[in-house]
Amino acid sequence: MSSLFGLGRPQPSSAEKIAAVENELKVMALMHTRMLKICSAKCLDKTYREGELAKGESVCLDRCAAKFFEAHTTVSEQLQKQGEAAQRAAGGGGGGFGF
Amino acid sequence: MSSLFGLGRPQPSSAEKIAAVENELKVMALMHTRMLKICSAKCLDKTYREGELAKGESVCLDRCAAKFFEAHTTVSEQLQKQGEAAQRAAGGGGGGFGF
Amino acid sequence: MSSLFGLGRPQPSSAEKIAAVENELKVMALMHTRMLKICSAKCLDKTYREGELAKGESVCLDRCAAKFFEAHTTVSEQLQKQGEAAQRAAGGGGGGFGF
Amino acid sequence: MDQGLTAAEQRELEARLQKRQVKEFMNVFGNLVDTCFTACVDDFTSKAISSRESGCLTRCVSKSMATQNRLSERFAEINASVTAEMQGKR
Amino acid sequence: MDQGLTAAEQRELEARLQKRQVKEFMNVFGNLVDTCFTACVDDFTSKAISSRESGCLTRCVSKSMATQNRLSERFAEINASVTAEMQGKR
Amino acid sequence: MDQGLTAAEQRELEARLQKRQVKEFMNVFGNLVDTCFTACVDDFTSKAISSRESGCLTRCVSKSMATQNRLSERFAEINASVTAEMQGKR
Repeated sequence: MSSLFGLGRPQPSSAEKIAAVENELKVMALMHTRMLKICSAKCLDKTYREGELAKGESVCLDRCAAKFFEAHTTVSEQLQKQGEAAQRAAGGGGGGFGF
Repeated sequence: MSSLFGLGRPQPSSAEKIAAVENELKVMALMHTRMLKICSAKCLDKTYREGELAKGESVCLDRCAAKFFEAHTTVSEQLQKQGEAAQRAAGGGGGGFGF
Repeated sequence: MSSLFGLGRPQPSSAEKIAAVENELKVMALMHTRMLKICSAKCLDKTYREGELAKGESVCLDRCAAKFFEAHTTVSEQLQKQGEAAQRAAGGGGGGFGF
Repeated sequence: MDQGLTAAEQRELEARLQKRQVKEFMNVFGNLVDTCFTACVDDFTSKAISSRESGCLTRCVSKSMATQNRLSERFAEINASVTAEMQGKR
Repeated sequence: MDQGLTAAEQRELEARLQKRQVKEFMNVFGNLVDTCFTACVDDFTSKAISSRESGCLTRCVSKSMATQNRLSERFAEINASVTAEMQGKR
Repeated sequence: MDQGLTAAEQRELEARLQKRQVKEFMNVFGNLVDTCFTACVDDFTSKAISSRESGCLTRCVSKSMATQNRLSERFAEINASVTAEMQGKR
């Protein structure tokens, strides 16, 4: 995952190393939260007549998780191609986030 | 409320005391924002034909606020029971947030 | 925009000057993100049968952007009139954000 | 809430709270514009807000502020009673 | 993940992670209440949660926790396999 | 915008802005994936993205980037004219 986002490749100073690890975990946590929200919306019966996951819901969640990761890779590759344009749109400057 | 979330019970150093108070206020502000969003969605007529709250909307907001607090307590108690499991799911480790 | 929000008028110390500029850019970025979300919802065909913006979508986005800015000014002026009340609701105290 | 803070700590805390308040206010303002814009503006045949939309925005802002004030009062009341109850249990 | 950190750095990191965990937990808790309240509470003729609403809340919390646990497992698995694949390519 | 900053302050500011940019970019990326995934992926009979879904994702990303570029231009234009107007009034 470190590599998926390519952040923090050159990690010199002490504070920077810590910040890099912290940042990666933050990225992961955010991705996890987003996946939870989206896959719950896609897969769960919202009437809550049951307190457990039905078989179909469980399978749906597993597939949704796999597809969500795949979508990240796909979108990230597409952005890499459209590269510079995307970075300008995101506020310009700097280079090479590894997307 | 300090007690509802149980954060910051041991407050030693100066910076920590400040952080604890600041954190509690942040928790309160977030809860307030969430309540505003949810109870507005539940209670307000979205056509905005009137600039004041109708009687029915006001009463609905009052009840919604009370129920929202009650739901926090209920959910928090349920999580306390399911305790360790919930904490592992939230990223593991540490213990005793007082939920 | 500095003037729209009126933040950071007295900018004494070094750290404060930097914080003020940083803060303004943050405000701008947030506004941009919100505009993107809202105007996309208002103007885009969500079926994504095309990868380019249709003429009608482009025109809609331009107008939506203009209206979004205008709404900020309008709401900000209204709040300025209702002034003190609004500030108390937002958590009280302090004065003069320039809204 | 702030029992046990020295005067210096109290000042530091107040400085931080003021920063937080500004941030809070920006959030409230942003949410307000978003809510009312979404509810009221839907005619994109022109780039200026129409009088119909403008009236809707004004009413929406008034009503939203009233909602916020009312919920703030309830929030403070309920919070006070919950805290009192908890203190009693200690 | 943490290769190349000294013991002191490791401690500092852990302190930060614990703060992050608390924050994360608050978010998860808030989202849980919001989701289940929105789905389950819709009767405002009374200011107390009814037994029907209460049952719904309980089931919603259980199911949401189960969902979260399941997705956490998948997340860790997929993440591990993606990382392994990437390492192989280097 | 940056009138009155010394060279050292300018450097410090730039360092912070770069951090902000990375954060901003992560947000934009996350929102993009969320929007397009929500709009395009809805078949959970398989765990791999279908060619139909994949095509939809590609078009959605292109269109979203175009939207973002267009709105960024408008944003800059309007912002410049608002600022100019305000400066004139001072």
